[in-house]
Amino acid sequence: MLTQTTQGSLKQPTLQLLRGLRTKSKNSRVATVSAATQRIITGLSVLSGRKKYPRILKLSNEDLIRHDTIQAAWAQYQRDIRTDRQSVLDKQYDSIINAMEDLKITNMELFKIANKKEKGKRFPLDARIPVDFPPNKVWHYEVKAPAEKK
Amino acid sequence: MLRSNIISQCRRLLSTGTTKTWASKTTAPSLKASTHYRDALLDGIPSTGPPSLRSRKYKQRYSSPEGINEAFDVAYDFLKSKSEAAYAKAAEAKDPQEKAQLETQAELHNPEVNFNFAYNEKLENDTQYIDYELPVYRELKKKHWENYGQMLTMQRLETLAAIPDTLPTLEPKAEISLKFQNHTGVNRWVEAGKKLSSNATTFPPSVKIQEFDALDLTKGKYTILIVNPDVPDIENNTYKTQIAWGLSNLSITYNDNFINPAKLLKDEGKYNEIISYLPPVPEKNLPAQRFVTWVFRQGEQSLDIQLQKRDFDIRQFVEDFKLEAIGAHIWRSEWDLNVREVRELYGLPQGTVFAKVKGTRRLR
Amino acid sequence: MSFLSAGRLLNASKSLSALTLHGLRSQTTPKLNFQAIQVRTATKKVAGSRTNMRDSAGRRLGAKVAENEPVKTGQILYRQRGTKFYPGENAGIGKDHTIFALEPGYVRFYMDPFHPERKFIGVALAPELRLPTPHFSPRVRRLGYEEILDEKKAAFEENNLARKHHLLRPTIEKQLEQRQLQRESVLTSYSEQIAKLASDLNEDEVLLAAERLLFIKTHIQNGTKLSESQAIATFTYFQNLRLEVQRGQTTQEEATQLRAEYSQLALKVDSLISFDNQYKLISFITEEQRLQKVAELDSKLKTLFADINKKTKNEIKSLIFENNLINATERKRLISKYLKSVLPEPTGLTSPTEKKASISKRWNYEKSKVEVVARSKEAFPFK
Amino acid sequence: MFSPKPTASLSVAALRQFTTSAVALGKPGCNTIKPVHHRVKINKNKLSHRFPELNLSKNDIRNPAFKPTSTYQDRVEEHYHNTIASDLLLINAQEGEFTQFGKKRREWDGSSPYHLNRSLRKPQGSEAETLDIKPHTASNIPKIEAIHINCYVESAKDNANHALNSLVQIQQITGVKPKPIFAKTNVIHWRVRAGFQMGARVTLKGRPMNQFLSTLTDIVLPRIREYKGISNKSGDRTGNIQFGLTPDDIRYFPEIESNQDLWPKTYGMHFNVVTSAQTDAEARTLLSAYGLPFHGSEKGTKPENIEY
Repeated sequence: MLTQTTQGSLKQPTLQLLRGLRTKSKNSRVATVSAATQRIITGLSVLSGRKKYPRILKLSNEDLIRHDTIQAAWAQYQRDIRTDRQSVLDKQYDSIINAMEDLKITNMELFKIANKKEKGKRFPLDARIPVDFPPNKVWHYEVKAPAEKK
Repeated sequence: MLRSNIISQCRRLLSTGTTKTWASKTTAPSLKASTHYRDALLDGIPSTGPPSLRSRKYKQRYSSPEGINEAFDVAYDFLKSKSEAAYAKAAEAKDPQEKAQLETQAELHNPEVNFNFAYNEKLENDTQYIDYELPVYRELKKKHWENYGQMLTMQRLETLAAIPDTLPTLEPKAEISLKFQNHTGVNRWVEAGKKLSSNATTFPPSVKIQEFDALDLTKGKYTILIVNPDVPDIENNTYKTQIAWGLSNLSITYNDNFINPAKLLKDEGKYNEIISYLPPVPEKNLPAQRFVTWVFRQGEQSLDIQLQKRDFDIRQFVEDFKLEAIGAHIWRSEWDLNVREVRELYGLPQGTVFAKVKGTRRLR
Repeated sequence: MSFLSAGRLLNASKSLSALTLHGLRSQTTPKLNFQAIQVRTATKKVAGSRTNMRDSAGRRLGAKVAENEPVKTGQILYRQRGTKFYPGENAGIGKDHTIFALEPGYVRFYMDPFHPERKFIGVALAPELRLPTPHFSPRVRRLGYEEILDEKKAAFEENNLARKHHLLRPTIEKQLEQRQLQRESVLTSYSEQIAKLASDLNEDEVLLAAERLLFIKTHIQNGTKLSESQAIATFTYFQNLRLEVQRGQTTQEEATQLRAEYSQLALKVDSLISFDNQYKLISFITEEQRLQKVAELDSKLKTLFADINKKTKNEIKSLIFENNLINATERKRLISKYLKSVLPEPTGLTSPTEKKASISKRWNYEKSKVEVVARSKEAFPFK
Repeated sequence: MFSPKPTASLSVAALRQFTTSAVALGKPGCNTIKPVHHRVKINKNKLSHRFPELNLSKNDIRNPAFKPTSTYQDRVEEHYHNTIASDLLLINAQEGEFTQFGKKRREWDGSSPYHLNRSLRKPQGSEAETLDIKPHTASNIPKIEAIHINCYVESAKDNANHALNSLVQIQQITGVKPKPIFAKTNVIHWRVRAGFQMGARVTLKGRPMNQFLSTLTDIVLPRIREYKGISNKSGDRTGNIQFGLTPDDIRYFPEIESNQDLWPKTYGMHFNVVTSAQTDAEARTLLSAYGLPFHGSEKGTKPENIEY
């Protein structure tokens, strides 16, 4: 069983050595390990990666080259997506700055409002991360901020 | 994409040979895998099993992962379109470096090129499969070299103190491999730092210079110097450096770069022998002597110097002729019973015998 | 009392004794109970056990030599606990961190830019040299080994081999002789064959050709290509010629003349003679012709293999094993094709109930179940 | 009478050794690495012929450590790229913005000779230096980079199994193997000794992080009764937000809730969300995009003009 804490003993009450403890008794009637200890043993096995990795995939020479080609294509495809995405953001930023400069010339007062720092800005709570099966009622219009409720 | 998958699947059943071809502009044979493997590589493993496996038992047992054929078809077309774009850019590129870089990029993901490079002899390459004139094979070989060969050579040069004893340092740009082809009949590449018997080193070595950068090799010439920094200098109670062999004005190409007897006989007059070969003849009871082979790019200048004296200052020589060191190799020699025969063969005086225990005489 | 540690007890007791000599000034020193001082107070306490007041003798640590002092090999430079100083060039460090000289020279205490936080003690081999030697300059090295001038001693030392080499020497010499005999026998057989194949060569030309072909044989056996081996043979011969001139055995003109003769002979021999798979000499055959012959053999074997009977069986075996043109890989392919230990499926299959049938079980990958295969004698012709 | 033991009798082994193996062989405890004369990086593992598979790169299929990762859609990542990034760019972008320099250590004015080698003065009005705030362009849009989860279990000082259970609990919730944490110092009246295993911590990045974020915001937080949200005052002023969950909140995780009897005792956890935002305010704006609610007054903005 588990050792109890002894006052002043230097060692942290560690687990009793569990290796080699027989968890399945020969005759099923005798339970050799208590539920708590059994839970810890399963916990330990959950943590260790032993016997949980699949066997290494052995490929022939041709298949190995085919696999590498697929991986290279996938990496190139991801690179393309990233560069496209960044160019879209760059264009958006340029258009924001151009718009701001035009506004600065045409109407200074509007420019000040547009250029104000939005420090406490929040996204609406209902704008959730899109899921495959969204709920029937997507947007709760009657939600009030706690302050307003009082 | 879907339509091409169905076609390639039924072709696999009919097994009438693959119709996939890369976007290669040149028709170099090494850009294609050998027909024995090509169909399995491009269209997927046939029911009879992968051709690269020898025994029928393992061929029968082998099953390739699910979905690899469809995924490969899509990947092949995608990468092929990228390669066409790269070839188009390469066509306009003027600067040779950039042109080579673009051609490399175009062929780097060609499965046939990767197959040829992975499963064929890389050092004594058969241009049918690996042709170092193509920039992509040089790039693959350079990565392969930096993964093992370069580190091993630099480690041996450092631990055996070839740098700084001969030249101060080295930025390796070419792979130098060395082999002794002489009366012994041995046919094995020498690993850097290995101790060789005097019988093996009786006649000059054959040096292979594998360049990787995109250069015009028709103009550039090469120089090879083999120096021995451990010749005992008894009067000054120290060691001095001697030159064992020197060749200059050597012209090589990316494939034909093995300076061996065949090449030396073929272009007899074209190259210049700075000094004839003096084999390692170490003295008894002295520590092992190091023989460091340095390879330099001469550039366009031709080096027609002939040395008589064996004493040699390699740093001064390199400075005078502005040689650019691109690679090095090292082997070691110890005294053995055969040194006496080698001295007689070369008409050298008998070696001095030293006491086994190191004396206490000061340097100065 | 408790704040005085054992190490300082001795000094405290000394200073107190000095105080007592000058008469106690009004210093408020705490009441101390010492064994060593003969101060008798009114009431002398019982002497307790001696747990303090003891110290070991000084270890005489520190520097043993000064800067620029000449030292011999092995001379101790610095005694220390831990590494106050580190061993520099030509200096070593002992188990108790004692720094000693590895070479005779002059002591240097110095700092090394690569280890800014360390102090080094090294030995410079010459008085004018400073440490640390510049990083990229060649190392300064002392030869040290003395030449044995006395002839007898030198001869003795030369033959004084390490025990392993000494014990191995006779066997090596015997092997050399055997190899020499073997070379001679091959040379004689080669010169006979050359005489037959290239009859217009005179006596010593045949011998020279035999040596050349033997030289090429050793290289081909180790995997070098034929053309390369021929070049190596010529190159080595020219090198030997050059060395004979160097040794003064032949004049330069003779050498060039011999050189020309040899290259002609080489051309002739290479165009007339080539090797078979047992490295015996046969008349010249190009690679294409050889491959063509192998193809012919292949087709002949196929016809024989069509109807296997007693006569054709032996003929197939002899054709494959006596042929001297096919190399090892080709022979292996032919054996696996025509000397099958078991003939392909349809021939020789019988029902398992047959008396003489040989039963074998195997896993059928298509039906994925074990199947029984029974074969009669015809399926094993080459048993 | 308290008399300290003389220190001279310390054994050799107690001396601070550079290499333990050297002591066993009686070699000196002095390790001088010789400087090299070239610039090629030498990887000794690659030169040894043991375990050649391990010299392959981690994404080579022949390497035992190969693990396919992008095998399923990461909807949180896609959500960030599809909507949140461009919105944050619009929110943060300002015309004519310039770098606001943080408070840096100052030079001494050199009025006294002692200033020469003295270490720099403290920044004005604060103990530590603060980071510069660079202009907000398309290349530095705030993004969540990592979530550090720290689970310190006080009761582990009496019973080590609690520390083990916290390890298993974090692995159950996140699917990533955690590292144990140990008490650093002795605190006598808390009965905590240095070296005791007191809990577990893990750093989540990439796909496991996104998975954990969506579980947290979609399932766990909505089910906590009167969950006020993360305090607007939390954050370490460089754009990382911290918050915690009580042991009862942990029970709402689907991985725990689906098998209640396996978890008789759960342990509370602290989360530190590391973002590439340059201030806490921007970090909170970013986190609110993932559905994390906030409460309380934020410095510099009155509660009434927080736009919902």
